[in-house]
Amino acid sequence: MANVHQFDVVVVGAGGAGLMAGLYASRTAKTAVISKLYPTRSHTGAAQGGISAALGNYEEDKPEWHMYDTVKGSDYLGDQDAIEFMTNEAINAVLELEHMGLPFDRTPEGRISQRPFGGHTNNETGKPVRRAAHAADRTGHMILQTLYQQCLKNKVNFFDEYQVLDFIMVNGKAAGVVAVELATGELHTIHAKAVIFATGGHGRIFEVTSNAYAYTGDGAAILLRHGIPLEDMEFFQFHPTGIYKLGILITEGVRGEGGILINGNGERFMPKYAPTVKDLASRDVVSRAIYTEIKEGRGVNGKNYVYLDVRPESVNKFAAMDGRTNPDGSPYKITGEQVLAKLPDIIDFCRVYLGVDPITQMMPIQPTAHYTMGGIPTNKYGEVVVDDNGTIFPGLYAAGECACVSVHGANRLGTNSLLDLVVFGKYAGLRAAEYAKQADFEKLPEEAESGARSAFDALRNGSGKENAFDLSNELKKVMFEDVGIYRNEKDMAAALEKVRELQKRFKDVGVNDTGKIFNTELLNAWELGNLLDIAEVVAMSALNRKESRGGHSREDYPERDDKNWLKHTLIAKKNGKLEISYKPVVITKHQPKARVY
Amino acid sequence: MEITVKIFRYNPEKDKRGNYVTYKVEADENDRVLDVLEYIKGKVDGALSFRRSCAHGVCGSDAMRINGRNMLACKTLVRDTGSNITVEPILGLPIQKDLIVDMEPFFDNYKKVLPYFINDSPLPENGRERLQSPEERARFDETTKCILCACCTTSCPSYWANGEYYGPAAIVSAHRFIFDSRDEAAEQRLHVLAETDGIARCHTAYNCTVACPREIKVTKAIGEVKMAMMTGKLD
Amino acid sequence: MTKKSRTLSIKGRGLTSFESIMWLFTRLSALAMYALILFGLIGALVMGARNNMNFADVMRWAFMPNVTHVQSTDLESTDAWVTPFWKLTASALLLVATAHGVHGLVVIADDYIAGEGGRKFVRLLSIIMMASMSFMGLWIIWTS
Amino acid sequence: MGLKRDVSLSTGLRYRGPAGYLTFILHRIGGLGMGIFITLHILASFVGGRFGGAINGIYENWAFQIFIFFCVMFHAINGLRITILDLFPKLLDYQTEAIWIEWAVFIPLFGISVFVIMQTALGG
Ligand SMILES: Cc1cc2nc3c(=O)[nH]c(=O)nc-3n(C[C@H](O)[C@H](O)[C@H](O)COP(=O)(O)OP(=O)(O)OC[C@H]3O[C@@H](n4cnc5c(N)ncnc54)[C@H](O)[C@@H]3O)c2cc1C
Ligand code: HEM
Ligand code: SF4
Ligand code: F3S
Ligand code: FES
Repeated sequence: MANVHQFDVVVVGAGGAGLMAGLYASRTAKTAVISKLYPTRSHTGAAQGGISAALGNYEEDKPEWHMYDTVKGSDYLGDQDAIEFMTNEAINAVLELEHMGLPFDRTPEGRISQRPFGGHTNNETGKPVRRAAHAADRTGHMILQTLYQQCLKNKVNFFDEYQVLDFIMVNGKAAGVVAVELATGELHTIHAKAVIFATGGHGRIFEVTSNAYAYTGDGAAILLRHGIPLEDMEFFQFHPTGIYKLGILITEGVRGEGGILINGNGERFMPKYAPTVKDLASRDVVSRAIYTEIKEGRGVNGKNYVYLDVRPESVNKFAAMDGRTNPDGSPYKITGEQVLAKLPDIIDFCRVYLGVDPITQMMPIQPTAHYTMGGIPTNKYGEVVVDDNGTIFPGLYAAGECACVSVHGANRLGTNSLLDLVVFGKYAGLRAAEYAKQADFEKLPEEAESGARSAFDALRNGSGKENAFDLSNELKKVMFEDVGIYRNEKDMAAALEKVRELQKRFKDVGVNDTGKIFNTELLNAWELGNLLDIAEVVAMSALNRKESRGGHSREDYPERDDKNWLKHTLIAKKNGKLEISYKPVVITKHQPKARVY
Repeated sequence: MEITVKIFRYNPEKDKRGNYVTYKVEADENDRVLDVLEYIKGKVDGALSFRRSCAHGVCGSDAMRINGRNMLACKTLVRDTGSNITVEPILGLPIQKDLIVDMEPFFDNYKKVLPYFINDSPLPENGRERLQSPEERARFDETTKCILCACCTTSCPSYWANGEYYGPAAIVSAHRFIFDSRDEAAEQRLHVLAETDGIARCHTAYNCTVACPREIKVTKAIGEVKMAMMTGKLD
Repeated sequence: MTKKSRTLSIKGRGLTSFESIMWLFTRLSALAMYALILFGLIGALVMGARNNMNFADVMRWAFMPNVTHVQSTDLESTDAWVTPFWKLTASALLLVATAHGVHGLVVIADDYIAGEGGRKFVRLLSIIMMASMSFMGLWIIWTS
Repeated sequence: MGLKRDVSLSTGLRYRGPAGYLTFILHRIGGLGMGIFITLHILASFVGGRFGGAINGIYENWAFQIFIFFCVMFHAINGLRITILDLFPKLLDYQTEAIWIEWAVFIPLFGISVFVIMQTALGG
C-alpha cells in the first residue's frame, strides 16, 4: 500500500453538498475532498430555478409555511422534524451564501430577489409566494462556483479526478475510502476517522434523463455492498418536459407563459387529465398524461414524444378558449417578442439542440428522469442511520442528493434540493469534524484495497462476450419503460428479472483498454456495475410498495394508502440478498390529508 | 447518414506521439458530437478517452477542437459540423490521453487571480444580506457565467506562445470580482494582473470570445479590466 | 440605495508595473504618431508637394519628415523642408516611434520567452537598441 | 508520461479563428516588418557608404515597397482600431463591424498604393 493518505475527515463528492461539508469540516479538522470530476463539473451546476428560503423579501413569508408546503409536497412521506429543521435553517443558509459572495439577483431595494415556484404558497391565501432565491437561471452554477471558490480561499485539500471505489470499515466504524487516481490508475487509500458521502444521484439508470453522465449512484452502491441500507429508493421524480431523446430540461415556465402540450394527432390532451388546471397541473400528473398518450399510440409519428407548443398563435388561440385573462381582465395575448424575452435560455437550447425555433415551430418533448428522492438514510445532522431505531453508523455521513434525510419524501418540491445540499452538507461537515476530534484512527486492514482491486481485475479479465455499452442501453430502456412514470406489478417484475439477467451478463463484460492512465472504459464499466445494483434496488423497492404516492404511481394501486404504506422503505443487502424492512415516518405538526393543489 | 470522424489518438503507455484515426459511423444530424464519440467508445473502440458529464453545455468538461476550432462536444451538433468531423484535443495543455489534457496548469492560472469573494468588513448588523442594486449586480453578470471549460484560454495565441500567461479565463474570473460592488480586493487582483504574464499578454486576438460556449464577451471583459487598471474606475 | 463610487488610486489600480504603463504608452504613442504623421502630410502639401513629389515620396516624408526623404524628388529647393521646426518634429516622431517599436519587439519577445533570464536579456537588449537607435536617428536628422 | 504542451507556429496558424485573429497576425507581421526595416534603415543611413547604400537600395525594389507599404498601412489602420476599441471597451461589442470597416478603409488605400507603385516601377 504505497499511497496512503491520512485525514480526519474525508468528503466524497464535490458538488454543493460535498463542498459545503468540506468547507465546514476543514475549519476544525484536517479534511480532504475527493471528486471524480473537477469540482466545478459537478451536477449542482446544472440547477436553474432557485433555492428556497422564507426570506420574505417581496411579501410576507414564514418558515412554517415553507415547512407545510414541503410536507405536503412530499405527499406526507417526509420526516417532519427534519423538514422543520431545514426550513428554519433555510434563511441563514441563503444569507450565508450571500455573505460568501454568491451573486443573487436583486430587488430594487438591493435585497436578494425571489421568484415563485411550484408548490410554494402563502398558507393563508393559498396563493403562490415568492420564495426561490435565484441568480438568473443559473442558481446551481453560482452555488457550485461560490462554494468552490470559498474552499480555495480556505485552502481545503482537493483530490480532483480521484474516483472512490470502496469504503473501508473496521470494527463497524468508518475508516476511510479507496480511490483510483484517474490520471495514473494508481489506487490510493485515504485513511480517515470520518467519511462523508455526497456523490449525487443515479438518474443514469433511465434512458431519458436530465442527469449528467456522472450520475451513476456510486456512493449509494458502494455502501449498499457494505450492508448499509438505502431508503425510499422507489421514489424518483420525472419532469414532464425534457427535450426529446436528450432529456435536457425545459422549465415549467414555458407552460406558465401559456405553452400547451399537443399529441401526435395534433390534439391538446391535458384537459382530459386535468380538466381545471390543464397544462399547468403538477409535475407527476403531467408526466403521467404524456406517457399515457404515448403508450396509447398518440405520440408524434408513432414515436415516444409529444409537442410542447409555445407559438404565439397557438398560445393565444387556447388562451382565448380557456378564457385566460391578464390581471386587468383583458384577454391574455402574447407576441413572439414576448416569448423570446421571457424564455431566452429555452429558446437557445431548442435552437442549439433541435434546430427548432419555438416561436415558429413546436418543440418535441418527453418526460425526463430528474431527481433521486431516496438514498442513504441519514438523520438531520447527516449521520447515517442504519436501521429503524435510529442507530448511527459511527463516522459515516451522507448529504445531498445521494442522502435521504428524508425531507423530500415521495416528491421533491422544486428549489428544495439546493437548500438540502447547503443545510445538510453543512451539518454533516460539522458533525464529522466534531466526531473526528474525539475519535481515534482505526487501524487499516492489511488488504484495504483488495475489494477495489478485485472489482477492477474482474472487469479486466471478463470474457468480453458482452458489450458494456449495449448492456447499459438495455438497462436504461427497461428501467425507463417499466419502472418509470407509470408502474405496475407485471412490468416491474419483468424489469427486475431483466436487471438481474443483465447483472449476470455483466460478468461477461470485458474491458479492452489494458492501460492505467485515464482508463475511462474500465471506470465506465465499473459505474455500470453500480447502475445495475441501484436499478435492482429501485425496481425491488418499487415492486414492493403497493400504493401510489408522489413520484411512485402504480396503475394497479392508483390510490395513496396511508394505512399500510405511510412508512419508509429500507432495503439492504444481507448475505448477497436484498432484504426490505420499514421505518416509520416522523409526523409532528401536520397529519396526512388528501393532496390537492 | 454516414459520417467520417477523424480523431486524435494518443495512448501514453504505447505511443511516442499522437496519430489520427478515422472512423466511419452512422449518425443523426441532430446528434451531438459527444453522442458520436460515446458511440465510437461504446461500439468501436472502448479505449477512446475524453471527459464529459452534463451533456448540455453547463459543466465545462468536454472542450475540444472540432474542425479546427474550440467547442464543447456536447454543444456542437452533427448538423453544424457536416459529415466530416475532425476532433482534436485543445491546444496548449499537455495531452494525457486521446482528447484528455492536463487541466492543472489551467486551474493554477485561475487560482492566481484570487478567484473568490473577499470582504473583511463587518456584516450588516441585522445579519442580513449585503445590499447591492440591480444595476450593480448587472455590472458583472456576464462573467459569472463562466464554467471554466478552457475553450477561451486554449484558443488564445498568446497562451499558445507562453503557458505562463494567466489566460482569458483567469481574467474573466478576476472581472467577476473586480466589478462586484461588494468585493474589496480589486486592488490585489489588479496588481496580479499587472504583472508581466498578466493582462499585458492579451493582444485582442479575439479567438477567446468566439470560442466561449457561454457566449461571454471575453475580449470585452478583458478590455474593461484593462481600463479599470488605467482609470481606477470600478463602476 | 446609496451607491458608493469606487475609484482606485494610481498605485491601487496597478498602473505601476512596467507592463501596464507601457500598455498605455503604446496606445498613446499610436495616437501621437497619427497626429505627427498627419502633421507632416499637411505640411508637405502646404509646401507644394503636390506638384513636385510622387505619392511614395509624400508618404515617406509623412512617416519621417527628414529632408533626406525628399532629396531625390523634383523639389526646386529643400530650404523650407530643413528648418529646425521640421527637425524637431522629426525628432519627436523618431523618439516616439522608436520607443513604440522597440517596446513592441519586447512584447513579442515576452510572448515567447517566459524565462526570467531570457526576459532580462531582452530588456537589456531593448534598452541598448532604444538608446543607439535614438542616437543614430537624431544624428542623422540634425546633421542632414 | 503524456505529451508536452507544444503548439507549433503552424498548428497555431491553422486554428480556425475569427477575423480578429487574422488582424492580430497581420498586425504583428506589420509591426515586426516595420521594426526591422526601420532599424536597418537608420543603421544604414548612419553608417552610410557601400553598406548603407546596399541596404537602403532595397527600398528601390517595388516588391519590397509593396511589402513595407502593407506593413505600414495595415499596422497603422489596425492600430487605430485597436486603440479606439481599447480605450472604449464598450465598442468591443462591435468588434466584427469594426474589422469590416477597417478592411473597407485599408483595401482601397492599399490598392491605390500598389497601383501607384507598380505604375512607377513599370514606368521608370
Ligand atoms: C437540470 C437540473 C435542474 C435542477 N434544478 C434545480 C433547482 O432549480 N432547484 C433545486 O433545488 N434543485 C435542482 N436540481 C437538483 C439539484 O441540482 C441536485 O439535486 C443537486 O445539485 C445534487 O447535489 P449533490 O451535491 O448531491 O451532487 P452533485 O453536485 O452532483 O455532486 C456529486 C459529486 O460527487 C462526485 N462523485 C460521484 N461519484 C463519485 C465517486 N465514485 N468518487 C468520487 N467522487 C464522486 C462527483 O464528482 C461530484 O463532485 C436540478 C437538477 C437538474 C439535473
Ligand atoms: C500610426 C502608426 C502606428 C500605430 C497606430 C500603431 C499602433 C499599435 C498598437 C495599438 C499596438 C498594440 C497592439 C497590441 O497590443 O495588440 C502596436 C504594437 C506594435 N507596434 Fe505599432 N503602431 C504604429 C507604428 C508603429 C511603428 C512605426 C512601428 C515600428 C517601429 C511599430 C511597431 C509595433 C510593434 C513591433 C508592435 C507589437 C506588435 C504585437 O504585439 O503584435 N508600430 N502598434
Ligand atoms: S470564459 Fe467562456 S470559454 Fe473561457 S473558461 Fe469561461 S466559459 Fe469557458
Ligand atoms: S484570444 Fe487571447 S490575445 Fe486576448 S482577446 Fe482573447 S485573450
Ligand atoms: S459535458 Fe458538460 S459541458 Fe459538455
